[in-house]
Amino acid sequence: MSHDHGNILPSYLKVFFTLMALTLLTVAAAKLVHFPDVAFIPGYVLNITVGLAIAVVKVTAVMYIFMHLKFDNPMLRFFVYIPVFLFLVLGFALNFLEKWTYLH
Amino acid sequence: MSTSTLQHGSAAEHGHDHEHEHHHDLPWYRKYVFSTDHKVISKQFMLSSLFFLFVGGAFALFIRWQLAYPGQAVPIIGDILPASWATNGVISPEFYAQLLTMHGSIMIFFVIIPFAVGMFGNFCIPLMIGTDDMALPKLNMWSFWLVPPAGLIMMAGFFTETGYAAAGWTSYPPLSAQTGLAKFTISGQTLWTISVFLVGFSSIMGAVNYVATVLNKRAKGMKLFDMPLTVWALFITAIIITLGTPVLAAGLSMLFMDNFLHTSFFLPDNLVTNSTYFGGGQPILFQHVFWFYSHPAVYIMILPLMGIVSDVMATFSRKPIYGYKAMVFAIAGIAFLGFIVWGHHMFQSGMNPLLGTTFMLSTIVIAVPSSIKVFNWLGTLWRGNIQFSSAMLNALAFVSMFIIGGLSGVFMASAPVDIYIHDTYFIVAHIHYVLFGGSLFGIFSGIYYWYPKMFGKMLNETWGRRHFFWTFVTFNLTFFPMHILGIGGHMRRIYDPNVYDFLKGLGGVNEVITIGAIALGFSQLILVGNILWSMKWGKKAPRNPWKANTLEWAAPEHPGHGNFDMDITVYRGPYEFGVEGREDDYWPQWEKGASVSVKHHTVAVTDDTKTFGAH
Amino acid sequence: MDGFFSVFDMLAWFPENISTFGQELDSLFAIIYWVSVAIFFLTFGVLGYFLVKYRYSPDRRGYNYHGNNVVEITWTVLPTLLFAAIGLYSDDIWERTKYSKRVPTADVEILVLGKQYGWVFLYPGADGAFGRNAHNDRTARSLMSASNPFGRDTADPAGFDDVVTENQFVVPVNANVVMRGSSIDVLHSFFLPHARVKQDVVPGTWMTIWYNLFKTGKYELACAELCGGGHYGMRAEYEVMSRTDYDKWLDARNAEVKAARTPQPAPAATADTAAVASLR
Amino acid sequence: MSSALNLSHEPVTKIASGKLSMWAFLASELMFFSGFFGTFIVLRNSNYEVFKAGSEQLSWVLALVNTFILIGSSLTMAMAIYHLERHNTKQFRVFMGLSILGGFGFLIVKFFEYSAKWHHHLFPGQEEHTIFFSFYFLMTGFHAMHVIGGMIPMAYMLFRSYGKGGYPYPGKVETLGLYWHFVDLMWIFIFPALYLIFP
Ligand code: HEA
Ligand code: HEA
Ligand code: CUA
Ligand SMILES: [Cu+2]
Repeated sequence: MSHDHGNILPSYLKVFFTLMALTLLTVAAAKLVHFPDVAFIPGYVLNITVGLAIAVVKVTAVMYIFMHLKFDNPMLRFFVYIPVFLFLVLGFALNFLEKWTYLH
Repeated sequence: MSTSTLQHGSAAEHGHDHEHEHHHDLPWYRKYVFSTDHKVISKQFMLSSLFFLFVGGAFALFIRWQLAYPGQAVPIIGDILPASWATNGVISPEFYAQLLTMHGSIMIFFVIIPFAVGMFGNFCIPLMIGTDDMALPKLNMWSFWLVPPAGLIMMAGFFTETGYAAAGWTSYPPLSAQTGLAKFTISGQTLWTISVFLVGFSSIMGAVNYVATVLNKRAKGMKLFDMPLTVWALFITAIIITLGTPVLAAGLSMLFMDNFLHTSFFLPDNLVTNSTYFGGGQPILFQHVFWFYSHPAVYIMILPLMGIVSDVMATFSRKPIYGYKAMVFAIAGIAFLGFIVWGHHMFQSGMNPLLGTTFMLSTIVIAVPSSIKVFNWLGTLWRGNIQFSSAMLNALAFVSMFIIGGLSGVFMASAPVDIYIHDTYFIVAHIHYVLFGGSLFGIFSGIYYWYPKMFGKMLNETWGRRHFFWTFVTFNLTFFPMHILGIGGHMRRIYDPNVYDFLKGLGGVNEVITIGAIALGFSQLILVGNILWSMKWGKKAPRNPWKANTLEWAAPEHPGHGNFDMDITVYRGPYEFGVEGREDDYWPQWEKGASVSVKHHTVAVTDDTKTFGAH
Repeated sequence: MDGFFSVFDMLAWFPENISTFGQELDSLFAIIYWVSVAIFFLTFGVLGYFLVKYRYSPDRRGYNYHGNNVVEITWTVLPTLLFAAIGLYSDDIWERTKYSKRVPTADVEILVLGKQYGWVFLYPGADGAFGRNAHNDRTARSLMSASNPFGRDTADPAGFDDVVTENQFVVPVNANVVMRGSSIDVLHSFFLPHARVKQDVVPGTWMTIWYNLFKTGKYELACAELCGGGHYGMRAEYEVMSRTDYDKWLDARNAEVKAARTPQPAPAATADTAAVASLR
Repeated sequence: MSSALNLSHEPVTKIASGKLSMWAFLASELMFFSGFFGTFIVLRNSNYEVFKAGSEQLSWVLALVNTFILIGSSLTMAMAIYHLERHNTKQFRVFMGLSILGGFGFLIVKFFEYSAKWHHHLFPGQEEHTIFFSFYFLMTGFHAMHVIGGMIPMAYMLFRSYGKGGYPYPGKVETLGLYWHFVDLMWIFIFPALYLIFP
């Protein structure tokens, strides 16, 4: 089903090198950059946020190109969107509303 | 394509060849044991669930004896009970905890879910969408064959030093983390964890298969909105399983490690029971993870039955289901909302009260789609022509008992009311009204309805009605008084209520419940007797005994491998009963013919295209 | 409402209520209850009527009717409004009973700990202040043991007069009692049926429980969360006393503590662990 | 099937059932790891010092190498599918072999990592173990099991491709490829979450 879109090999390679570069960027952001505390958000939270944001970009590339989400029936995207939504629900409930801070 | 229905004669012959091929080529163990035929797998699920229903029920009867007559020896079998269960025939407190845990776990993981999803999912989906089998038959087979080992593993808890798991079916740590035991101890609790992990995996395997089957294998002409509500409900249930169960699996993995390796995902610092783990964990976190699955799981246990009951009610009211699309959206709405209400089990757990508000509001909202369903069922009966078959009676019991169970859910949904009734018998009453009164009556209804297609024989109607009558009466006798216990403050999971002064007045209620429970248990023997008797001596079933519309009734009397003996093309929705301009009051989906829609009615345009009657 | 309806009055089974917000909870329960009774009769009435009216007859046909959007919307919106009303009213009460910023200023402060299988209470004693313990100092958690469940620092003079009671406690009437609860082993739940109070206590953290009781007398405390074989027997008694009786009681306890106090080193934790293990 | 009946027709969605089920299964897997990450984030925030100290004991260099290996293996897997669909059996073998090799490489590095942890008494139950390492072993352990789970059918497909006509089911390889990319994808999250906690 995926034959009908020209030659895909160059985009595979492009994605591959992008992933490599972003990986290095992640390490650099974690190792070299020390984010300052911004308002009530501690710097280390920003660090991990940047790390995960880059991870999200990488993962999107993997899914859209390597896993062909970009070319396949758009319905398949729901298999990603819905879990991501539920993860956000879970994470939000656990982290932002739950008062873990008062726990010793 | 369109000519194919005309050739049903020759197709039938081919179907026969087809059957022969398969039945003679396969060795017996591929036909009856490791079969990939969805109908055989469905029967396997049915058998194992029936078996576990009695196991779980026997545990319940022990529970009931102890509560009504605390401190008295169990009659008849008291003397032969093992010493770890009872001293001089009197159940011990530790064993009581094991009893209620095993009762809840078996009923949920080995009875209701396998019945609702395993049995009906397997039987109904391929037949009702007019195809020969599941999308991935092998995977389907494995999804069943994980269940018996999982059951054995759970039951094997008996042979460990600590006995069965004893932390309730919810298994909250730290109690379930058993920090007092040494590392690498195999206890009932670790076996419980493994077992539930396995059934969870089995569920997921089944569910991905259902999703693929419904999306990919529908018969020609069948649009999504031509699917019967049973298929819709099973499809959406499969999605819930796919997304919810793995979260439980994650929680169980962590619980297992806490148990077996003394990690501390759910264990805080400085518990006095043990010192070999590190602390830093949060007990409440497990509850979040557990209920993130287990609340959707209660809808896993009811949605398929809601679908089945809708089909049964339409058929026996000889009427289209009222508001078909509204029903579909209600199912989808329940499924969606089901994922954002889990915290209502944790109002008093010490989670942030702000979350309590959020979850209370979402829980109350989830009652709305349920109300829509109830009203549409009532609407379906309106101006129908209602036949009181056993299947219909059980479906009506489902609707009415679900109303009671759902209304008690609204009490608990209100967080401040839940302060008092949380962890009392009010909850136990709710559980059984929705799970027995709802799910199990729905299951009975489905069994009565599809038994002819499953076994090629009719069930005995008289005994079917007797079974219904006794079950319905004793069910209410057993579980309605539990509301009273709950309002009286009677806690769940207590071994002996007489310890408390404020519960002293409730002993009589407990006795009534127990008498009801014993009668209820023995009423189920009627069902089993009927099933076994009819398999051998039942009347041969006609092709379409209920004069129903959905595709499974196009299949032969006792369909073999490959299901159908004719090509299936779908021409209309599943609920065309009482169509104007037709002689019959039903109009099967597979029958050719045109119609027009006039103001909420369907009117047949021509009737002469009728090609296949199921008389 | 009496006459006919009293047959259905399940509310009569409630144990007597003795707390201020308990009245609100009971009346909220009653509202939902009567709404439910109404819905029950409505739906069952319609159901029964249809079953009789439209029962099978060979010379009728079911009516081919697929539903009506106006009707659908009506019976979606009406329950939504009803439920929204219940939800909003409930939330008001919920916020007042459980939100931490709505906890009233304490007249009496007590610490409570659940353990397998019993309850322990700690009163601040004569000076009205707790000594160093696992509640007010996180580092004291390491002192917690079966015989010193509160992790009390025996060297802190402020704690010399703290009063410990086991499986019974006393509170004054008409006073805001604020308790902080925790557990030393597994989950327990602090349940005062007559006061309509329930709160799980979780090891590793402290839960706030507050109430205000208006009736004197002796009542029971139960554990409402499965905590092992002995869960059913995890019972305690409490007495609601007039303020003067309460002060008298507290003075007597203070005197006892004073008499009994001989400076002792903190008991070793390992021996206690063994003792607990043998209890299970 | 064999008869004149045409019940087993083209998939309605035009996506092969195996592939569709695989996507559903991957949705399931996403939720599985969501469970871990959800608890991870909570416990990380409430034990930040412990997590930081633990993370500093990990070798991020090895993990970086492993990241490269897995991404590479993902690429070769995509190429293997590409070539199988075009019946280039030879290239298929090469790229499939490379993908399996990648899996092996990953596991070998993992093995060295684990044995170092063993020697430093960081396993559950050993003295230096902390809650951070509970998560470390939980997440990397499940991930490694997924790697192994993927390599077995990959090896089988490679083996079959030496038969007559090469490997006959490009659809199955494509389906397995989805899984293999998913394994890569999970690692992309695990890497910063576990190995890169430094301020
Ligand atoms: C099949 C299973 C099933 C189903 C369908 C439900 C349905 C619901 N449940 Fe239930 N629930 C359980 C199984 C189920 N539950 C189990 C097993 C537990 C206990 C777990 C444990 O702790 O062991 C539990 C516990 C439980 C609790 C936790 C109680 C506690 O521990 O303190 C709560 C709290 O909110 C709750 C709420 C609800 C609600 C609001 C619904 C709603 O979906 C109900 C909606 C239905 C209706 C509302 C009735 C029909 C509507 C009408 C008749 C129309 C009404 C019209 C108007 C109002 C105008 N349930
Ligand atoms: C679908 C689920 C389901 C079903 C069908 C049942 C069925 C029954 N349950 Fe169930 N129950 C639960 C799910 C279910 N239960 C759950 C989830 C819990 C919570 C567990 C927990 O707290 O963790 C619970 C808890 C629970 C309690 C509370 C225990 C406690 O908190 O202390 C009680 C008490 O009465 C009870 C009673 C019964 C009875 C009498 C039946 C009857 O319907 C049973 C009828 C009997 C049979 C169908 C079989 C009859 C068997 C024979 C005739 C053979 C006799 C042989 C011998 C005695 C050897 N159940
Ligand atoms: Cu403590 Cu139950
Ligand atoms: Cu729920």
